[in-house]
Amino acid sequence: MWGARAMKEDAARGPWRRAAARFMQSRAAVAAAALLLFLALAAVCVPPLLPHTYDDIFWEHIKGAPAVSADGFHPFGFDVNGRDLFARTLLGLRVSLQIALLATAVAVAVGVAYGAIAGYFGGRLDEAMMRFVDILYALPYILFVILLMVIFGRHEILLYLGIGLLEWVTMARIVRGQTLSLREREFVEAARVAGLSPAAIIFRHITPNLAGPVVIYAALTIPEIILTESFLSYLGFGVQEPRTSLGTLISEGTDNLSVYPWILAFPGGVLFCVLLCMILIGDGLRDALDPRRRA
Amino acid sequence: MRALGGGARPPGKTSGGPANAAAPLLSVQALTVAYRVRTGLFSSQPLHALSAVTFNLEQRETLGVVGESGCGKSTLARAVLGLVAPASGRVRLESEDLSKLPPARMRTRRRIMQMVFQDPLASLNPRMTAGRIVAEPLGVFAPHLTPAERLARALDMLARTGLPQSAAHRYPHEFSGGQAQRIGIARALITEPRLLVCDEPVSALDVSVQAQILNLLADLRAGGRLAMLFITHDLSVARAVSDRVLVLYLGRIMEIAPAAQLFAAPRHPYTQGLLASAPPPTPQAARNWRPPTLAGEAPSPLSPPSGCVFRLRCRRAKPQCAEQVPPLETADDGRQVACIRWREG
Amino acid sequence: MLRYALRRLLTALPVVAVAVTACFFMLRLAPGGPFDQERPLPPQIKENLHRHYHLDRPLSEQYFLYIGKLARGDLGPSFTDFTYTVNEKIAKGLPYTLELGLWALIIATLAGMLSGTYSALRPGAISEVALSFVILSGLVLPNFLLGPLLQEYLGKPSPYLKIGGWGDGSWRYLLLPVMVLSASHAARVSRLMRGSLLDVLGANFVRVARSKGIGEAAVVFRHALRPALLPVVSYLGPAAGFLLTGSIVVENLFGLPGVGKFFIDAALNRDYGMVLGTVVFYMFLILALNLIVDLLYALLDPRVRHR
Amino acid sequence: MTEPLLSVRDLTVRYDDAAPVVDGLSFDLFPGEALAMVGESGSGKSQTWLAALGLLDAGARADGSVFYRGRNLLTLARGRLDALRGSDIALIFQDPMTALNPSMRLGSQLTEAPRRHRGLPASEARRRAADMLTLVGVPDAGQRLNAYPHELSGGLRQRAAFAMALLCEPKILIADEPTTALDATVQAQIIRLLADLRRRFSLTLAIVTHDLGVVAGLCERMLVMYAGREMESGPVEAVFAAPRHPYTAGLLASTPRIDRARPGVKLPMIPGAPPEPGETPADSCPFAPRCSKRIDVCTRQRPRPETIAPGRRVACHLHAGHGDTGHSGAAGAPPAAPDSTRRAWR
Repeated sequence: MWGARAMKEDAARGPWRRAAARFMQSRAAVAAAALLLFLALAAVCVPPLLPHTYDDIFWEHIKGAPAVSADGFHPFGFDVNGRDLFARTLLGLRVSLQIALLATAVAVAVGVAYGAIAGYFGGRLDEAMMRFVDILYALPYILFVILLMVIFGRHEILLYLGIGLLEWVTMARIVRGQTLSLREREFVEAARVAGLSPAAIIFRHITPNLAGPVVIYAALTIPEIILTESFLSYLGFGVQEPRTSLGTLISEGTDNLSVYPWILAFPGGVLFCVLLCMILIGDGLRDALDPRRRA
Repeated sequence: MRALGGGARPPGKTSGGPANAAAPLLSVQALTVAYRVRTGLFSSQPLHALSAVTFNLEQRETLGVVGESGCGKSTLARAVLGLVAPASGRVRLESEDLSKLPPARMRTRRRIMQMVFQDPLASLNPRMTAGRIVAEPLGVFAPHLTPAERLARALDMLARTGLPQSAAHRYPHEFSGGQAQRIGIARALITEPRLLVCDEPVSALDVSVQAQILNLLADLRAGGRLAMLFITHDLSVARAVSDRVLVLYLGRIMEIAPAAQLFAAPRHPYTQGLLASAPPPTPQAARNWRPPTLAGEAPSPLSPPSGCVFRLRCRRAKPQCAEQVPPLETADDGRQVACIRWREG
Repeated sequence: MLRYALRRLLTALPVVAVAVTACFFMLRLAPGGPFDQERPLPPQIKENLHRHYHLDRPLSEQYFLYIGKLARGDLGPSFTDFTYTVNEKIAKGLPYTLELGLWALIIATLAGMLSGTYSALRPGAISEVALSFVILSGLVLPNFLLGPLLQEYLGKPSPYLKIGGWGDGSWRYLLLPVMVLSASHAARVSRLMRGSLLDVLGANFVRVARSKGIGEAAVVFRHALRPALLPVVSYLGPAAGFLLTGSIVVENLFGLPGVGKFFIDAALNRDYGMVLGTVVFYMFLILALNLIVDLLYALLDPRVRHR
Repeated sequence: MTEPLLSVRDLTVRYDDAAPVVDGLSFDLFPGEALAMVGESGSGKSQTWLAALGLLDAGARADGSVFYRGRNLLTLARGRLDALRGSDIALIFQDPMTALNPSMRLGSQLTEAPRRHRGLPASEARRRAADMLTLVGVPDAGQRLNAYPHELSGGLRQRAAFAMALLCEPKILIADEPTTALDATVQAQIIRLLADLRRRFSLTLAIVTHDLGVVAGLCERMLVMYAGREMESGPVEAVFAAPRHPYTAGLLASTPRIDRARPGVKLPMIPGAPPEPGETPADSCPFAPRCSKRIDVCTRQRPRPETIAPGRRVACHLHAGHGDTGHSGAAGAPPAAPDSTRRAWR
């Protein structure tokens, strides 16, 4: 009485393998992932290979046009201070990606812990914890980050933390909602009947099933964080000289747009590409992990 | 599937309930479960999912619990297992009052009562293999076993429920509904429980698979000393599995009687209406079928009628029915009915 | 309906109280006072300034003074600008910010809803693929990048469009800033609308509507559109908040005299009075907008009203 | 001999070019009869009717033909199909909770079809809607028109769905599991309502169900489906009394019966589970893996529905060659309805 369906050779696959297979079916998402990987590798590996650093100044080339010749490798041209824009764009990209990863890690860690606890225990605790989240939610975040940067100075680490601490609120809401519905699912009830302690239920039964929504949301959060960071840098609250980020580079570029368009074009183009890739990857992950949303 | 012997039957005279000398396996006394339902920002009101439910379940007996949606059947299952806290009343298992147990002790006591769920796929963690799912309770109830021993027992239990060894390494989504329900049953049985609470175990299954699961449960009962609280909305399923049947309506017991007698001669007007509503099993029977005898639908449990909760749909209701809740009376033949007019026939 | 509104208002109040308190203490506990500039002030002047702004009192007293004023609608003084109070500055800038934001909200919502509906009804068509690329671009182009690009390549060559200042407030001045401010929100609304309309079109009641033979137009517009709008409506609350913060950049880019510009100036000058006042004001504004959106939602979804 | 009202020939439904969920199905629906389409989940019984009315999900394709009054519904332009849907042929869905639009008042949902198809003015359509609601047993019909679906109980919603379907007085009413989501006592009320409505409006009924009780209680003819194909069809009484296909026999035997007390005695059962689309080879009987009477030919050759007695067809190699008319071929016309299709409801 063993149905043929389970006899299929390829059947012994876990949920992650199935999701990966579905993700690979989305051509746009796979291409975006490849391009993003390429950009990230370039940001990490290329700068040490360059003959100059991001803060070497070429006095004779202030706002110079892109040039690749025997004299030097400057495919993106030079910035207002005569620094090589290729090296600076790579640095900016690296800083943006770093912030994205760190801030997302902060948001995921805080949000998942907070949301899972509120959702699983429910009742008064949940009520109180979610009221607090509501408060944070109603506040104009970005003003708060600006506030933080004004108050505590312009530390890069602080920037990571600040942005991450903004994004955890939404993560906590999503995780809490998922936990609430998971808690009502029959397999969690079955675990209680099997005598498991609350801790075992949270870690063995609830958290693994949160992975899908958390990954989807984290993927959508990363571009938000990059946007937020470049927004702050653009306003002058972000990463400080001589280090730079894509937002700062764009800020410099817009001032010189009419005469020296390449100062904006390259960092702007890289930011555009990165964000586009991330959105496409996020869409692909959502389709792969959320069966309900499959077209 | 391994045959577990079919002839053995549980003791026949289980109907008397309290009259039995030996203590019942499960004794539920005046069990009331209330949820608070929010009706406004600062206001909430209690919803009585179960009101003063009292019954016994003997060793090796199967008690069918029937009723329509919202009558409290599932709440009853969860209250018996301690998954929801009762507002009042007691649940005794082998004479031990479960409501007084501290949570840690309650968890270990769950060993002797297990549950089979309605939706077989939803009751299995999608991220665990069947083997892990079945072996998991052993981690709590038999911590001395090595992981290999646990897995061996899980494999054995999967085989007893009619699944091959290879099933242990597969994930729930790879099984059909009937197979998934076998895994759920294997998980429940691995702790060697005395009481199996089945909450609509076949209602999500295809007709041709239903019979397989019902037969599997019958085999397991016949082979051991398992008692069952079998919750279903399907009267023919209740008839097929039950020794006795308990009829619930709006959280109250209407009638408890041995299955054969209940189906042959229901005493409570609600039971009568419910039985008359069941579609005829054959076209021949359909010729004489005149549905239905019950009008309307059950009122909201948030605002149950005063007195007898059934009186608004009852053709035999009298003014007295609104005044007091009819007690669950035990007749001479041991059957129990909660209706002031049942003696009038 | 009125009870629902009242209930929502009551739940919002404690939120506001806690948020105001948090902002107040965060700013007061910040290292470095408002008058610790690069060039230190003479101690006597600093002391006088502190006394003037009650900064010499205990923190709790300052707090209650502030709350007392706030209850009367007074957002306090600016610490760097002695001629105007926060109230006056906001009153000056608010009309510009609001007009800009309102136009952007209207345009973003309409454009997003239209394009989202179109792409949900024609999935896979070439026009839809092209449209979705435009929408994705709108989503990932930050306003501080889109703004200069539009100024340079659309505004400057055009004889009609102005690329800065408020002027007479006509469309020539407003078109570009509104476009920049609304672009990413139009894209978000569009994606939201597309997803939710696709979901609703797969719902059972839509199939039932089709089975009645009332024609596809009636199916989409009478049956599917209204439930599909629900997520869009609930996004309008956050969107209004984002538009307010987004207008900070747009006001700076286009040199518009709105509240956002004041805020940035104040933040850069460590004018804590102005920063606190603006944040508190924005908070009230956003909460009010959220409340309006919730009521709108209740109008659209009859089930909410009965909860 | 009665002309069929609706003729389905060689209907095949597949999603994204995957294996068919309805596989070469042919049958007739005769005027005035109540036909039950019986099968388990995935047998294709609902998909058949969705395909006939052009209501399949995007990505699904229907081949073959569904003739109604000389027109093939599958190739009809959308506008012409819309003129028939809701007007001549109406549909009732399983779940009354999701069948009504949650954000529209009952009145506007009920009146759209009569206004569209019969050109009634709004006030007249409302009046008729109220009358129809009363007729299907919704109390306070006039006020209910202003109610939203969530303000109604499940039973009342299903009654409202009936009223909505019947307002244009259709010839054919297709009811997809009309009682499955309802409580037992409400289920009985709905079955009675269906029987009453059928007599009152001279409806031709097609009922999709897995509940043999509904079949016995309401229908004259039944068509048993398995894996998208017809296994057996015939008058309900004859099929119940002497099922010829091993699947039908197994289904009838394994269903617990309320009139038989046999606790402890095992039910006869069909082993295994229904196949998923694509699991059955095209040249095999889909039931063969679970069939206790399987013979060699079952896995080598696809059995075609053949007439074995007036009005009865079976697709099983065990009955091959026993028919009165011999092989009727793939697209062979189903037998005419027996004269006594109508059984009076008492």
